Amino acid sequence: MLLLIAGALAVLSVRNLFVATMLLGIVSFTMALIFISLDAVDVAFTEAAVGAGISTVLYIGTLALVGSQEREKSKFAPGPLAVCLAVGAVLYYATYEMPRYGQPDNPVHTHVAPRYIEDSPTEIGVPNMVTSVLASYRGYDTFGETTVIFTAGIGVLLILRQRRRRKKEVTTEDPPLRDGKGGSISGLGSAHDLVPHVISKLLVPFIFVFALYVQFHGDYGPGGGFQAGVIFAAGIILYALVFGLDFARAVVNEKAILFLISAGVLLYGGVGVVSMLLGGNFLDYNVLSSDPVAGQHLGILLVELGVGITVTAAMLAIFYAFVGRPELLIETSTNAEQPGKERN
Amino acid sequence: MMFTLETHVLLSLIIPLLGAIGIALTSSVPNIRETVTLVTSVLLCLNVFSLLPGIMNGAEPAVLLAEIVPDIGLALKVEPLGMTFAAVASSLWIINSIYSIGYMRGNNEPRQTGFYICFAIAIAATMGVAFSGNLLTLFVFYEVLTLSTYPLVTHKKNADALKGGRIYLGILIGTSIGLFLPAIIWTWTLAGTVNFVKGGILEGHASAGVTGVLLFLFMYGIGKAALMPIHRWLPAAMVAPTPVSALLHAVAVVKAGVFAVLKVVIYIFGIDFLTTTGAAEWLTWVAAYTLIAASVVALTKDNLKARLAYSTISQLAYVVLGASMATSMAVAGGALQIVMHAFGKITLFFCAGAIYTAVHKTEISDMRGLGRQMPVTFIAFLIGSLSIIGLPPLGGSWSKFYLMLGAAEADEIYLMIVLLVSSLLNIAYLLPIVARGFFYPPLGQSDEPVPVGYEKSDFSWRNIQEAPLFCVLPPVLTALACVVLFFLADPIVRLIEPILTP
Amino acid sequence: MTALSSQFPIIVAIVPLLAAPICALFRGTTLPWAITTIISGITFYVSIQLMIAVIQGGPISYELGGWAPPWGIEYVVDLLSGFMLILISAISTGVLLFSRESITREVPDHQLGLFFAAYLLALTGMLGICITGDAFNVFVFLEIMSLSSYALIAMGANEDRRALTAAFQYLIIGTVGASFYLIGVGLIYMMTGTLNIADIAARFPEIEGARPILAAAGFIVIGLAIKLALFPFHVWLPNSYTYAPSIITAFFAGTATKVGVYLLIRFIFTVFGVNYSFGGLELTDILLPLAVLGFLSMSVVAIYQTNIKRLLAYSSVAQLGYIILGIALASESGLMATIVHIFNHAIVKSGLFLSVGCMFYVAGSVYLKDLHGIGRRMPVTTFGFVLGGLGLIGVPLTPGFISKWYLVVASIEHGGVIGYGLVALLMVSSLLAVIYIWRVVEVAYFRDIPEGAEKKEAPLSMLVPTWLFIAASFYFGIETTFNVGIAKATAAFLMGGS
Amino acid sequence: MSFGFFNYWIFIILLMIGLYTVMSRSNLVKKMIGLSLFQISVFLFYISMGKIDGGTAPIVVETGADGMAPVYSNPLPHVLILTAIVVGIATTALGLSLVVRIRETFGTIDEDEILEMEDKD
Repeated sequence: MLLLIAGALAVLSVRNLFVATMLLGIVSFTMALIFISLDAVDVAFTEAAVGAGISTVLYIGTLALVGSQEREKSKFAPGPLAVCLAVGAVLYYATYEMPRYGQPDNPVHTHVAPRYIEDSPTEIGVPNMVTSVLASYRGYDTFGETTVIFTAGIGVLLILRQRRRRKKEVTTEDPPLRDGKGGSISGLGSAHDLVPHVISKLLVPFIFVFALYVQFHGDYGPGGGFQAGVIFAAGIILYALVFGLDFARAVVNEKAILFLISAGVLLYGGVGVVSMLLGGNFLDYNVLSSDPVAGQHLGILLVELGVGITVTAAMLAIFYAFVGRPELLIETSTNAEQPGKERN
Repeated sequence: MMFTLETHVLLSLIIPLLGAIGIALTSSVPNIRETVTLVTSVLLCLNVFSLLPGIMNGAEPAVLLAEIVPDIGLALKVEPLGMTFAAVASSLWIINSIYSIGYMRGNNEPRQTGFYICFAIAIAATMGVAFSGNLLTLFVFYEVLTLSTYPLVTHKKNADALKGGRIYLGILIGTSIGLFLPAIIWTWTLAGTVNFVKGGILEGHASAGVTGVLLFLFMYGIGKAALMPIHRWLPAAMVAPTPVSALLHAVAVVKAGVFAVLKVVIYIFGIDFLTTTGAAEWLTWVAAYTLIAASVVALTKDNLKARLAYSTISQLAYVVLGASMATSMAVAGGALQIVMHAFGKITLFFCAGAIYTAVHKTEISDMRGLGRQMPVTFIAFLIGSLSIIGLPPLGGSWSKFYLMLGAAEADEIYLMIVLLVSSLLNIAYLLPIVARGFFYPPLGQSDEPVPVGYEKSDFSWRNIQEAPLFCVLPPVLTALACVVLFFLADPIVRLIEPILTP
Repeated sequence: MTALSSQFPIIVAIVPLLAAPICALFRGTTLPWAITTIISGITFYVSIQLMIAVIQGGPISYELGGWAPPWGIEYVVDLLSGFMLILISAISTGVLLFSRESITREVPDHQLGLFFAAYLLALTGMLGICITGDAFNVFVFLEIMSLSSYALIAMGANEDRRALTAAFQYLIIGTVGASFYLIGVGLIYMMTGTLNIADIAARFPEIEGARPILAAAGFIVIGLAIKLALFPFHVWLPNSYTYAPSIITAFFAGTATKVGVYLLIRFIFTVFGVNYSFGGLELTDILLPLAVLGFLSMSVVAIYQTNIKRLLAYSSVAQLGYIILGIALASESGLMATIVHIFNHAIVKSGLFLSVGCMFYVAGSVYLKDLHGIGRRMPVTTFGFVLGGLGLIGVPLTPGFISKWYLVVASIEHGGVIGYGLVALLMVSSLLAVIYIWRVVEVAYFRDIPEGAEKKEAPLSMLVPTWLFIAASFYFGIETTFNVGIAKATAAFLMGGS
Repeated sequence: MSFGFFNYWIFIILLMIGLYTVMSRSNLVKKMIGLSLFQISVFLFYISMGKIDGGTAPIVVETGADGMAPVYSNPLPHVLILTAIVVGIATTALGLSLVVRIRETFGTIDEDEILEMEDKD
């Protein structure tokens, strides 16, 4: 716990952004461990994959593009500090009448939640309650969540696929690509290192298998579409890092990715629509099969698949967009008349 | 009568609006466009006058246009006072249209289509003000009037126009939204209605103090009544072409202001209620002050239109004075003043415009001897002046007479003195213009269109260089009307009598 | 048909959502636009049907996934949310009709598919927020709306690079706001054990004195205040509105902040209840000064702007002050003023931004210095702008007048020095509005047309929707049975519901 | 458990650090990092309230050896936080992509410098 605070303070004070990013990753990872101790295995899984994994990759990808040194300036900001202290004080004030931590008779545990704990195994037939709540009781939230990822994917594509109008600066901005410590990841691959090549070749299939396991085993253990998607994406990203972006593109090209992002959302929504057509409410899986429990099973399976597809594709899209950015710039500067035809 | 009274009421609004559309459609052919204007104005006038017999018989046609706020709609209701106002405005519009054509063409003004459209809309708004059935409707049309006249005021689109337009809009919108509107809403929360009801609606709902504050809000909220110190917009509006000044700033707009004052005093506060609370005491003195002060300022102005503007401010104060004395005679005097002053003042503006069209003079000191060149114009000017001063046998004498009676009724000796002094001041600032015109020799300077060598000669037909016929005819007509009105005072008083007797 | 109509609540949100991925896949300029417009039209139609159903039969509840609340997520359509649905979908449709010509100029062709997908997602987010009955679901849709809006605003970078920083600033502030909201909801969940808004409201009286609830209320109000750009949390708004593509500005100006206001009303009146909000929390004391400061200071700031979009953006913040003022007065007439003004301001402001969009289309700039004599270059557009501006000022026959009327009524009812003081301040603020609108008018009509500027109107496909908004604003300013009637019923419903 | 509100306090401190980073740092990436920190702290808050002493992860297991039905922690906050994490990563991705574009167009990612440049625009 104290490690968290130490980590956070370090993040605040460190001036090198690369280090800060790493520290953030550590904080996330510690957080994941704490989540496990708090019985939140699913969340821990996700936090580890996302907070410590994907987001770190994204940060590094960004730093590679923008440079990693914060400007030398130590400033003390009394205004923000006062605001923070005020916010903290309000919360601290609030804690005094909060229900005691971990007590079974807290309102959180007595209202609503018992239903999930007691009835979900019979109503849904899925042992992992988190999955059943996620995909069924609050399935719509998860649909929203998938949409959020979809939105992020679209948004990143919109923003990073824009070509700049001012072309003259392009050449001067290339150097930062190699300045930062993460320079080597910028899509070109570590062409001469045999060891990583072999190891990753060995690893990638296992990662995919593991991802599939997580995907379809989410009903029983921790995991599910989201985590699986992240892992799947991580596999491809690893591949891209080692062999270069072009190879990865050969495996999954960007058009396919865009298609997949959409397909995932549509699959999820489609399940909902089908359930509507079958006379139930939106996302009412009971009607999907003659047996409600089997229907729930089927529904959750499909929905999780949809989540998995969208997450994988969106993560890849974001990754490609970041890593592919420099190419795009060079492309634009040399080929301004036909802005990147092949990429569309 | 072709239709029911209600239809005629509606038509009064619709005719000018249709006219505006017609003008827009025929903008490419000036002759047809002007014909549309004239036909519209004649139709409107006929329409308004077709209401007259019904109103004389005590009918009160009402029309609900729309409900803006629950329980308060845009409602039209014709009562004698509004009838009077509408009749004056619509009949003067015909004359003014003729005059506009002469003036606008004579001066080759640009953007004439826009001018006529805005003019028609302004007239529609005036009709709306005249026939409004409640405060809200009055307010709505009052604002429409302000906004539709803004393009007219700034017609010249130069720096002066811009500045004048700013003052015009700033004061009128400022006071109406800042004071008038809150007063309306306040009235609504107090009385639960804002309908114009004979005898007032506030009695029993408001204490003396609140009444005083409300009256203050109303009187200064109705900026168009040009009470000092919010009179600045009226001189500012003189940057407009003269037909605008003539009809709108001597008749429609300013009269809408004082008309609103009368309406508020009579139908919202109630004459008796005001008398008993004495809340209007201060208003009397403000009006009296405005009356004198504006006259004095008028004396100092060399620009003819500016002088007329201050004269208007002073004359408007008569109406407010009449309202504030809150006796039936005084209110009758106020109502008469609306009519009489309208004809008198429009004559003067027409003359000012005719002079400008003919010789492009705006300063009084440059107008020496012009009477010999433009005798008809100057005689009309003389008649208008006399009417405003209040000499028989001209219409203006009646309004002054009733106001005096009202002051006497209220035992206000000082006010009678004020009225007397003011009449003297009127003489002092109006008659010298005529006197210079006729009795002084013309300026012998080179820019004087009268050729050197003729300046000592007496009147001769060869010297006459009047403005175009369309510019000269209207002042003659209105001057005649001033005379005629002297004999028509009785029917007008009978028309508005019902509102004075509770 | 009955089967379908029983699904209407979900259809409203789900149709644009599902259309978004489809739209993202299409290339070309026409198809994505056509899809988006049709979809938006469908939501508009469904919203109206829902509203009719609500008026006839009371609030509608829809259980997602067939799970009864509070276990499942519930969609609730009552008067307020129905009203918001209609407003949002109507404005969206109108803006889309306009967008065809405008957006092809401001956004590169190959991105239009994605652009409209993001637009649909923003629409989904707004509709979802308004219709859901679950506090956490609100957060999810809030984020859908926000994320897509960051991206959409950043699209303005094609014209002005400052769009990027504006979007980034909005992202940071918006995320902090959303997180505040999340903390607030967490605290409430902690105390009540439920996330369903109706359920929270039902359990609220038991725990309303507790400190965490106080903190929760604080976090939610502040979080939402950030989202709705209440002064002094408005810093993100002027930049975002200024640099976003024209149609995005028009769309968001009418809807995005209004959604925040909707949530605030929901929480203050439905969840916390009037007694707690204004008795326990003294929200009046907090919101009222902010609202007043907001509309006064922002109107003044608006006067000094040299960019029309920025001027209107500041005016938006000022107008939000009016809206919040109505809430702060905590009376039925105040609330009514708020709801009426949400509606009126949305229409007027969207119309204004669209007319500015026309100007941009022709003149290529929205700086006052480049728009000299625009009133003569583009008479139709500029006249529309002037009429819309009159609506902002609150001239009678415009909807702004209706709003102002009720605000003043509410202030007078509030009584005392504060009430009458407010009346005076409201009037001062209206006059400030006159000044900033008239600055534009004078530039438009009194300055000489620059050399070489051609006299040309925007294409009809842009003019017609613009005038649709302007005409609608006048319609609702005169025939007020729809907006005022619903507002009145809603206000009574919300005040009585506590 | 001995540490009563300890988790909540950690949450508060983390939140304050995150918020302070967002507000005080002018480097845009640092701002994003602060924002991530801020969001992570909220996750901790939610998960903490779902915990029950002696509880276990909310996945159905066979009845324990002692014959007692196992106590599960509340799964609902977990679900909520799963969603929130996704939202967090989505925000981060978008924010960072904006940073990249800002760096390209302005040539810096320092807010103060950007503001200076904007004033010149």
